[in-house]
Amino acid sequence: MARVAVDVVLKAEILDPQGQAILGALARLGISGVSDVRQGKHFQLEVDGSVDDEQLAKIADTLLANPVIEDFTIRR
Amino acid sequence: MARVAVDVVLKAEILDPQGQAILGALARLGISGVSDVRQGKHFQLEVDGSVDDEQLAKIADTLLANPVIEDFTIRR
Amino acid sequence: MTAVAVDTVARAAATPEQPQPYAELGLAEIEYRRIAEILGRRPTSAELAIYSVMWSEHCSYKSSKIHLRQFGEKAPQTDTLLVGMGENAGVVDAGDGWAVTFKIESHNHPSYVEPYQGAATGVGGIVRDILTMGARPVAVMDSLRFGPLGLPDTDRVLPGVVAGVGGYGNCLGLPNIGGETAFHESYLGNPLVNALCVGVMRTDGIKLARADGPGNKVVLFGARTGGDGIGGASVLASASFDQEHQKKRPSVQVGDPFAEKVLIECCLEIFAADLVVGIQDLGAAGISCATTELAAAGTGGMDVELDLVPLRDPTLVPEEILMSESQERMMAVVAPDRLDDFLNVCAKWDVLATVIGTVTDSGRLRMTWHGEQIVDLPPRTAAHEGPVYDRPIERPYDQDVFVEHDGRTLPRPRTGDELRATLLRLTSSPNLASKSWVTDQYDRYVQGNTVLAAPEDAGMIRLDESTVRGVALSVDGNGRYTNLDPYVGAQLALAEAYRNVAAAGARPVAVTNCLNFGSPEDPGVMWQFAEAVRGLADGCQILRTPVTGGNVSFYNQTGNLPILPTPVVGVLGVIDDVTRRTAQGFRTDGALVYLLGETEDEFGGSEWAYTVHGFIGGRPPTVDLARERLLADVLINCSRDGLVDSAHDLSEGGLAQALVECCLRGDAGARIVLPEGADPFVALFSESTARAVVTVPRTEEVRFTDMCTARRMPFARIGVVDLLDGRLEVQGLFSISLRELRRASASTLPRRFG
Amino acid sequence: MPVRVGVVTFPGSLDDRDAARAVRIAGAEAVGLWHADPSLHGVDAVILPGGFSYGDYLRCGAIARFSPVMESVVAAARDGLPVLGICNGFQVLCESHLLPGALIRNRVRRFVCREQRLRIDDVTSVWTSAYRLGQEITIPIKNGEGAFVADAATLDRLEGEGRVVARYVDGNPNGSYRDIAGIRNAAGNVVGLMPHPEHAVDGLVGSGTEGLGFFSGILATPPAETAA
Ligand SMILES: Nc1ncnc2c1ncn2[C@@H]1O[C@H](COP(=O)(O)OP(=O)(O)O)[C@@H](O)[C@H]1O
Ligand SMILES: [Mg+2]
Repeated sequence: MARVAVDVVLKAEILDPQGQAILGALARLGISGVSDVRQGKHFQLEVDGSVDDEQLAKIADTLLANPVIEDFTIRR
Repeated sequence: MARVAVDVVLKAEILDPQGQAILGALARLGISGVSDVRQGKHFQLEVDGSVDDEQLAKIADTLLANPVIEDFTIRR
Repeated sequence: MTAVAVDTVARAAATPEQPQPYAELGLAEIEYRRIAEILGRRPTSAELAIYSVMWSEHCSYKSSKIHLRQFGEKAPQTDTLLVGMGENAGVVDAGDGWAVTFKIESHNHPSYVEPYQGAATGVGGIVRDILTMGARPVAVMDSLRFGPLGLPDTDRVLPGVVAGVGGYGNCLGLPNIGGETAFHESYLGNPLVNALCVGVMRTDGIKLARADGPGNKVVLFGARTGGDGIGGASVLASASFDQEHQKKRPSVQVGDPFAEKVLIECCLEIFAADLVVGIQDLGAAGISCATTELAAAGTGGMDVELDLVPLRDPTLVPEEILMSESQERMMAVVAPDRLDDFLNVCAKWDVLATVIGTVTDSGRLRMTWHGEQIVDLPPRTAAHEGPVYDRPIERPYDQDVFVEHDGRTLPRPRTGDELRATLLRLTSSPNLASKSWVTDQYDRYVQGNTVLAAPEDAGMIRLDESTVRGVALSVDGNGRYTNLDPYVGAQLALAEAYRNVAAAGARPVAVTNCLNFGSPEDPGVMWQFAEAVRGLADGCQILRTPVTGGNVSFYNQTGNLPILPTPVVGVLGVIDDVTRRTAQGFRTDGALVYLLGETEDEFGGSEWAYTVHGFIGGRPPTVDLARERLLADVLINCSRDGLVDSAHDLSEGGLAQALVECCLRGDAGARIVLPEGADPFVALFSESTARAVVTVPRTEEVRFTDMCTARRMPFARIGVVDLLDGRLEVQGLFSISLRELRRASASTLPRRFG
Repeated sequence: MPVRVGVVTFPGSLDDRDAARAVRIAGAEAVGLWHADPSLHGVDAVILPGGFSYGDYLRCGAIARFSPVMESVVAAARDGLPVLGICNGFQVLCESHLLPGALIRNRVRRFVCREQRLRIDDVTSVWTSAYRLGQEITIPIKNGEGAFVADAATLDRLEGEGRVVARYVDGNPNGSYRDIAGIRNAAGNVVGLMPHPEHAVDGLVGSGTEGLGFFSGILATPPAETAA
């Protein structure tokens, strides 16, 4: 068993209202020094040896991310 | 400017319906080998030099995560 | 990126031969030449961007315009219409100084690409249209069509669309008070997502989209402009700029309902303080549309400094800014002495507002980019004087065959057991089954004025806490009927929505419509379209309910296969006292069940033929609009005089389905005796129009029957409510427990979607 | 002098007008409070209404917690001011740590709007004092993130101290642990409730009138006592 992390983020050109809201909240909290925030999803999968990179990419592409608006990265 | 990633996941004892739904969908797609899925949030922050580790931890602890139900990890 | 000079007016005049990508932008050569003729030179690429979006089918209605004129020409005279067609939405007088505005619009294609965001931004767009009229948006409805239940693509599209409609509307705080959810193969690659919004204002608060008064300021406010929905513009950008600029622009728009909620509150405060001269929402064609339309409708000129537009993506070029469909933006014309107050309200709501231009009397829309002139055109030519086509029309050669194949020979259920099984089969069919899996995702309570909502025949809202006046709305359409006869099909949609509104006790007064069709370049589709428009216009004339606005959606097809022609009609009714509304459920023990109207053997396009035999053919049910008016009068009277304690119109699935819905809604049993000599199958399942089921308290029976007799409304007593019996019994034929009925009706969608 | 109940409006609040109306129908005076204004204007109680404050982006109630008005509400609540958080207001109260636990996405992963049956399990709080112990009522529920969760020790403590004010009966709509629909703080002045009593107060709009008790309860409690 291994743990794999998949991060899914909105493509750069897609509006991210959540990230913008967090940025606004940081400003109200008086925290400066953060110039941008983007919010995405983070998945933790427990996989056995049978799941190879290709299969992981397929899982990410079809289930975890919506390729129309999101990109993903996989970390073993 | 540096990019910092913050991953937020539900504590193990809190039910994660979204992770469970993905697990179910994997089974329906005939993909075996994944024994557990948890869904969390992934944040990407653009920070300047003034934001140190302590400040990042504060941002994560007070805003990005709700420590009552969530844990976070910070990756510079 | 290497710096490349923008295409200025001077440069355009100096380089008449420079090739331009008009075809890629969807303009015909003749259209391109006309633009050059109007301008007396080739357009700049920014001007080309403006004309290409404004002259698109979507914005210019170039294929539909000559047909849609009938809505105006045949419009019945009424004194309730305050603003007719042509504005962002029509406005109706609701009495006591109240005005109501409503409109329906499609977001079909985006909802196929990205169901959640497509549907969400569809709701967002129509809400801004209503807001633009000066009204507080008070409710939404949604008319949805999908491919067959059970196919993987429907599994992808339906939950996303429903979540998107709910996600956006719920967050705006708009109750969803009704709609439709229907299924047919032809919508598999092309779902229909039509969203309706209704708004309320005082009659003296109506706002129009006009840029009047030279010297007044043009203010862009709301979200920043990003690269959303500008597939077309990147063609331009790549043609006029170096390769490196060619990056992929998102074709998907993402909605920010919170931004829109704040924008609504901000606008309402601005309206209340009377701070704008004119206002326009930014929808398709974004800034191109807002600037040309505002200027064209007002004093006639406008100067804009395009580089002042606040951007989300600083690399956007002028053409992209002009075409961007970024959501949650508005444009206002503000007198200089009101500007500070205007900006202060925006600041209070944290809404970004930027003065980007000035109204002039030059008769020209002029735009600069970093000081250089990039646009100089007569705004009317872009906004109102686009091309108009009289597309070829041809009745499909197989239409007759299709109609003659009338399904008379389809085996019909005869015995009690067969009829019982048929009823359960229909009740559990995707089209007739309970839609609560859908509607339970919609907030119907918010704003505290919802009097009726799904699954009632019509949604009804009180206009405001301070009055008992209200409006009722229903949206309906039936692609199967329309396919068999587009003229009649459009009238059937109208008749059903009209009947639904009357069943709730409201007087129908106005119509909006969304015409969903295949390609206008297909003469067969164009015939369907022309017939449907003619039918709807004629129908509205007879029912005295003018069309106040609407939307045309063409090119709904997968490959060469068009969707069923689907005109969706929304009818708005007014009611003086919402406490007198009539609901659908049986609720009084011993109340007498009456059927109003007459039943013929009519199964063309019926739910029975489609669900049981997979068959669509024959003639749709006959429409008799005079009879519909009579029925509506009777129903409204019954509500006003307290003669009935429930009413439900009959439509798809006929009497049987209506009875099921009345029983389930009221959690009440009923004993039904079909009229003497009637064929039970026809009595139960025929889809004859102009009918309704009402329940009459015994104390009112004489008054009720006298009233029907006096008005020559056919009626038949068909049974009695047995509140605690827990069964729907059709005497001599069958009986079904409410539990079994509920299971049949309620489990269809959850079984598929969880 | 009538009891004055403040109703907070955050950007994105939706049920503030309904809550104010419910307060008026119950016979009290409703006072609008604005998120950016730290003053509570001398009110006798505060309601944090339903809606999507700040779009409910990030987590429901997470951003509203940091508004100026909430600083005052938190301080006053610790001094005994009655505070009722409905739906989004409940989420704000949890995020502000005035109440334990948290509200997460519904187990069905959908927004759920329906009429819901509840049992009142505590009538000692000022907000539930108009009900009988064990009384069952039906009022609307509508939320996407309404599942109440907490660790087992917290749940045991809440139950042990009788701090569960209402529970779902006839079906749990969102997967809340132990069917919890609402809880109170130890002192009983702060209550968080997921369903919407303000949509069940007048019989014409919304659903029935069984939610009215949440607003009339506060009237029965003398202001002196609530301020104590
Ligand atoms: N997508 C939807 N959104 C909102 N309400 C819906 C939707 N689909 C169906 N409904 C509601 O469900 C009920 C039943 O729908 P339908 O059978 O089409 O009614 P009718 O035949 O009276 O027009 C109606 O109250 C309708 O408004
Ligand atoms: Mg219908």
